[in-house]
Amino acid sequence: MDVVDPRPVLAPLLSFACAALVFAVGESVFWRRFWTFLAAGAKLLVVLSMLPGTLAGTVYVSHVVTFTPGVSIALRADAYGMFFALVSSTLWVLTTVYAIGYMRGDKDRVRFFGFFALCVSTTVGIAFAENLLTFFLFYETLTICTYPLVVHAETPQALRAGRIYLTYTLLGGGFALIGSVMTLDLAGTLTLSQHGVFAADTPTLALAAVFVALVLGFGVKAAIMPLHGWLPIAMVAPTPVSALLHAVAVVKVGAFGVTRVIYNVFGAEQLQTLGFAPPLALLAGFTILAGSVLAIRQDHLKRRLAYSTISQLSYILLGAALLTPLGALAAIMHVANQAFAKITMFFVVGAIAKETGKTHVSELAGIATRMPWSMAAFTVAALSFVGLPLFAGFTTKWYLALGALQADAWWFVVVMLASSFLNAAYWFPILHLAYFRAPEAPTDGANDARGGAGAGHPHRWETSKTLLVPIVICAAYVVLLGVTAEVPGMPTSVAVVAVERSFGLEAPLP
Amino acid sequence: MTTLGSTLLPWLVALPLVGAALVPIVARHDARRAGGLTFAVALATTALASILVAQLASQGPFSADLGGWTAPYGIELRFDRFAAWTMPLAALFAFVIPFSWRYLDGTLPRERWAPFYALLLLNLGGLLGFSVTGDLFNLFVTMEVVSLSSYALVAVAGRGVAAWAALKYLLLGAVSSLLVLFAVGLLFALTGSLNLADVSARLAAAEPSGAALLALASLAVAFLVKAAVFPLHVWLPDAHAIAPSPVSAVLSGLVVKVGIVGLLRVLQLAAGTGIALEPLNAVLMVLGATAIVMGAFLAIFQDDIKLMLAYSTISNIGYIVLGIGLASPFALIGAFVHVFNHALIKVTLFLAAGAIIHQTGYRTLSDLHGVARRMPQTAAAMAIGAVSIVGLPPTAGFVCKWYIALGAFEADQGGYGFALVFGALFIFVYYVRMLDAFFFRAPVRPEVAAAVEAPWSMRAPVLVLAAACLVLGVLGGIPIGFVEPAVVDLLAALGR
Amino acid sequence: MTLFGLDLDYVACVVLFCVGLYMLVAKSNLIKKVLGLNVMETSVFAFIVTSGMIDGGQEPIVVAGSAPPYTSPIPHAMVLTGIVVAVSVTAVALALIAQIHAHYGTIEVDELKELP
Amino acid sequence: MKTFALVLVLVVAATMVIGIAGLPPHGDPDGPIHTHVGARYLERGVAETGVRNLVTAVLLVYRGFDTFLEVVVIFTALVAVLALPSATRRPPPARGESTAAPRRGSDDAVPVSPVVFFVVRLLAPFIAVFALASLYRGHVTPGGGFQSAAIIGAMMIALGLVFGREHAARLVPHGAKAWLQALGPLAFAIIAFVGWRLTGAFLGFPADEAAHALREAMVVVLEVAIAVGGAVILAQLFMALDAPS
Repeated sequence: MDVVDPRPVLAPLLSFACAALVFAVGESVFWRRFWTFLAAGAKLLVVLSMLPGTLAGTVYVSHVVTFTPGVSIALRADAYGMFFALVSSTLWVLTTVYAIGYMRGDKDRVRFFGFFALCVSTTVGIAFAENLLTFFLFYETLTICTYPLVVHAETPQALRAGRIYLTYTLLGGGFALIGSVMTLDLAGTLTLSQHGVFAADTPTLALAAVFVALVLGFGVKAAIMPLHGWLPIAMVAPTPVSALLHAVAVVKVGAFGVTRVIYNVFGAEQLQTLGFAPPLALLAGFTILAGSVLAIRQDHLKRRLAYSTISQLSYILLGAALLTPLGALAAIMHVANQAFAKITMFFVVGAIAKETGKTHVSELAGIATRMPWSMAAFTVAALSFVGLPLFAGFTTKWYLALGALQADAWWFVVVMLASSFLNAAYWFPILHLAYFRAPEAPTDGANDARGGAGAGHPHRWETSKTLLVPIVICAAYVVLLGVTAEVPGMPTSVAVVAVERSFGLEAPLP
Repeated sequence: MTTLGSTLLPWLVALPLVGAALVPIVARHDARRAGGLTFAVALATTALASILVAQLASQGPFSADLGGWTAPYGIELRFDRFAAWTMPLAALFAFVIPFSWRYLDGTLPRERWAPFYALLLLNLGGLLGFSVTGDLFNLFVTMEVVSLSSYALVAVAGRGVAAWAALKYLLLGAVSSLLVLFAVGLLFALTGSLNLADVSARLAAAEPSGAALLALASLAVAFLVKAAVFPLHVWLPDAHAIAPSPVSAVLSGLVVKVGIVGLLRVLQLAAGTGIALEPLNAVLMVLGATAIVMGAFLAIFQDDIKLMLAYSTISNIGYIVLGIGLASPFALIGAFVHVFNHALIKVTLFLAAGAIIHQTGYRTLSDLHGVARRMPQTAAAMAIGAVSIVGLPPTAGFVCKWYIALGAFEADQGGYGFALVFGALFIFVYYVRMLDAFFFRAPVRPEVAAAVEAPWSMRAPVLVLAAACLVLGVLGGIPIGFVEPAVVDLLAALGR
Repeated sequence: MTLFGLDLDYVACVVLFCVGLYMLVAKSNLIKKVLGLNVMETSVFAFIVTSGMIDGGQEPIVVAGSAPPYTSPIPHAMVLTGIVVAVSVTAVALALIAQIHAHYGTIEVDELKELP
Repeated sequence: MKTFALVLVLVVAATMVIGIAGLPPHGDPDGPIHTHVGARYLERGVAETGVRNLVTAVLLVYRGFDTFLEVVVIFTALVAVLALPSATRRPPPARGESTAAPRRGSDDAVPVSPVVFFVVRLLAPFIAVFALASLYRGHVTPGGGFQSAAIIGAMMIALGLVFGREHAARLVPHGAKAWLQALGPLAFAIIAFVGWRLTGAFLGFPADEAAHALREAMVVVLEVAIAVGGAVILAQLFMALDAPS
């Protein structure tokens, strides 16, 4: 049931207004924080206010402008979009708190917070995009708005990373554009619909071209191998950026886009007939394993996290490509599960770097005695990734395995198990170092020098509260998502609604 | 049947021309008055054009019979939906002129201010006349007003190099003008009429002849030269880069569009004559795609920001020509909207570049490192323009790219869609270098490190235009809605 | 007068046009290029005036003693305008050449190209 | 370059000849030129415009807007030349050339032969009278505003060459120069406005017989403005091209 309502527009608009205000009054620290928090809070409230309606099956729609018939900008808060928007709005609030602490004393903070707000608003715009054009519009805007954040440090490496990032994502954007254009040409509409937009008699070859173009386009941001090259390099960005954008917003947008293509452009049924999904599932399976293997070999913490992200993102793609209700459910839930767990890790890694200047795995010996709370949170996230029951990651793997069995693809279960072991292989050494090894005696202060200005508080307990509070909250969420998977009213129920209403599959859970 | 629209239409053309004649008179004693008068005239022209567009929206196309002689016995001015572009055209002049006020300080000696402003107004008047005229010979004369003032404007501020660039422009431009005159002569000999609609109808009634074909071909070649379509672009880069920045903005944003409006006239002439347009369209598609790629490619090697913008004009004209060649509804809509959107974006870019050059004295990227620290607003406008010219959302440039790409697939020419989308990305390589240099690098030149933001009379136009680039990205439906019926009519007339 | 079905008066115009075009393209001297342009312009004017001729006609001035047929007045009006345009273009071209000469000391394209 | 030029010329020539073969033969009284718009001008021109020279009628009345733009074009040329930097900075003297080469202009000795001097002085008044006659008789004989503008302009240029620029410049009163050079466009604007008030059409001329004198006056104003404005512009163009800064 569609209801015309201004709220889907209001949500991104709030962050846009916030960005504008930050650019305008940014030199004043107070006002910058004031507007940012006001907008973040207001947006979360707006999104939450739509939640009851979504659970009851209502879809809020607002049309912004129509260019020509069939080509318009419109926003539509369906269940899947709501799920994504909820995750990103919640994390905006947390990341903002963290970023204020992390960026203290850094340069160009106006630019940083301004573009940060812009990125978040475009993420919500993507979540609520009613059609491919709107999706693409926000998708490319996100690319551009992320660029100043990636090159924030203005070092040669940062500039190089920025260029590589742009090259990958803009080329991807080009394919997405071509795909959208072909979709409009073939289907006569761009509106994402429950059962796909193409008529049954559309030529298969043309559909294959559309599928390849769109998956290539959105797959770049979802970092499917071999399109993942930009992600580890982009880790030069400040940690809050890596956390929110390269663990959550940007990369999730890619995965979100691919799911939209699978279920709302093509539709499960048609894709089942066409048989395009299995190759994508295979690619995703490969990425899961290869990403994990590569992650083991990284000593730089953020790069290890990046490869882990690459691997984890393909869970979403795999779940979606299975074309079964449980697989889809796993895909949706993993959007949240991975987000909270990965952001916890990034926060902790950032806090460690800020406090001690340590950026490499090999330097982490005994860090748990220095920062026990942070490392506890890190442990929670790591366990979630490994897939222990009671943690968020377990639910994904559980449903994904069930989904794979529904699709008679038992060997994906094997992939999942292997991935769990690989995850253990690269997270547990960190935990081992942190908890069971004595800290190395400071030899020559080299570590402090590497930390730069941030390494200035050697004797403070843990880290500043603005860093610690978001860490703890995120870790708590990871547990919460894990233990409440089947409690009605929790995120899972939104995901169930999304599978039913947004994807047009039968209800995955009784 | 004299309506408000048809009464005011001739004055739209006459107003800036008469204003130009008055400028040297008013500025006899104080050169600064020239700028004020010119601005007032441009504003009045914009207002007049707005009234006409409003009339058009409420009553549909109208025409004015000059001297009261009904067409084809007199000259007819016609205000249809394509002509609605005269409104933004005049408005862009109203932005360029206040920008010039302070820009001319130190660029031109005072005794040459009045001729400079007069030339700008003549250019405006010529462009307006060219856009609204419904008469072939009048088309030629208005085109000459535009061309002549453009040649001079190129050479206004420089000495040898500028004159040489202007002369190259003049020689090629004069030949293309001559081709237009020759074609007008041919068509007159064939039909005995000079009125566009009448000539078209009479051509349609007669047997298709080689002479008509030659006339249309001459017109097409002439307008392709005027539009600087690759490989007929040789005159453009130097002329547009060497001219003073406000002039570059006018030339690159508006004057090259003479060629495009001219091509539109060729299509209107050919409509219904039974002359097969497929060869022309095929040529236009190839030329357009080549221009997109080559313009972008050549831009990459430029260190001079204005030269780079000049090459990007070649690339963008390629979009428009490709759109016209594809001749499918969406492609034509995209092409014609891009006529305006490209003007807006390019004026923004050249004015922003002009402000930067004026404030720092440097014009190459390697000298301009870190300029955004000292001139953040101008640099931000430049960034918005850069994103827009590449056609990334949510800017004005995207809307056109989207429609032309759509048109390519609609016309079953998907390959051109690829050329369009990725050719545009090609040029972004360069713009990224520019943004890096401006925003993320430390200044290397003391003048840049000590630069200050441009005065408000220069900054305000730049900022407003940059904002317009963003607004038109979201509200792109307005120009599209305006052009769509006209495109449908044109295609119907062409028998598609 | 026709030859092989071609109107020789028109052909003469084409020849003149091509002579001018050759001067414009092949000559290195800028003044000669402008002269070439003028020759081309003249050829087009001649073509237009020719097209307005009528066999046995006289000038279109209706006074006592004149009688039809008259040549068409429109081509004459067009050419008059065309001449003024041509003069204007030539004036601007010469002014530019004077600039070039003042600055470089040469008006030969070959030499201008060798200059930095 | 020469080969390229030849090939280009041949291609252009071939194309044009093929195209021209498709034209109706000229001189044919039944050709489209003589049966369509032109025929009407010949039939009703005198009655509708009151001008016997139909070229003038077409120029000023039927297609007055073109002529308006025409005077704008030549005004543009003047403004264009005035806008350019002065070209008088001479190049460094070439090898072997004497630096004392005589320069034209009144500040230097004018190496003009007495014969030329005398002839120009003698002819100037006659030229002026001829120009006036061409203007005055323009509606019944070949001639008119542009023609007399060219004649007066040529006379002023000749005088300038012989007497030096200062003398010639005195022919145009300095204070009125700005007005005179804009005379063409301004006169057209005024007449267009008057015509608009009288007939409702831009550049309209009253058609009824009663307004005959008014119509005549309007044509005369335009012709005089074209002649004077054109002459001033031509003379100024010449002087600007060779002006010492």
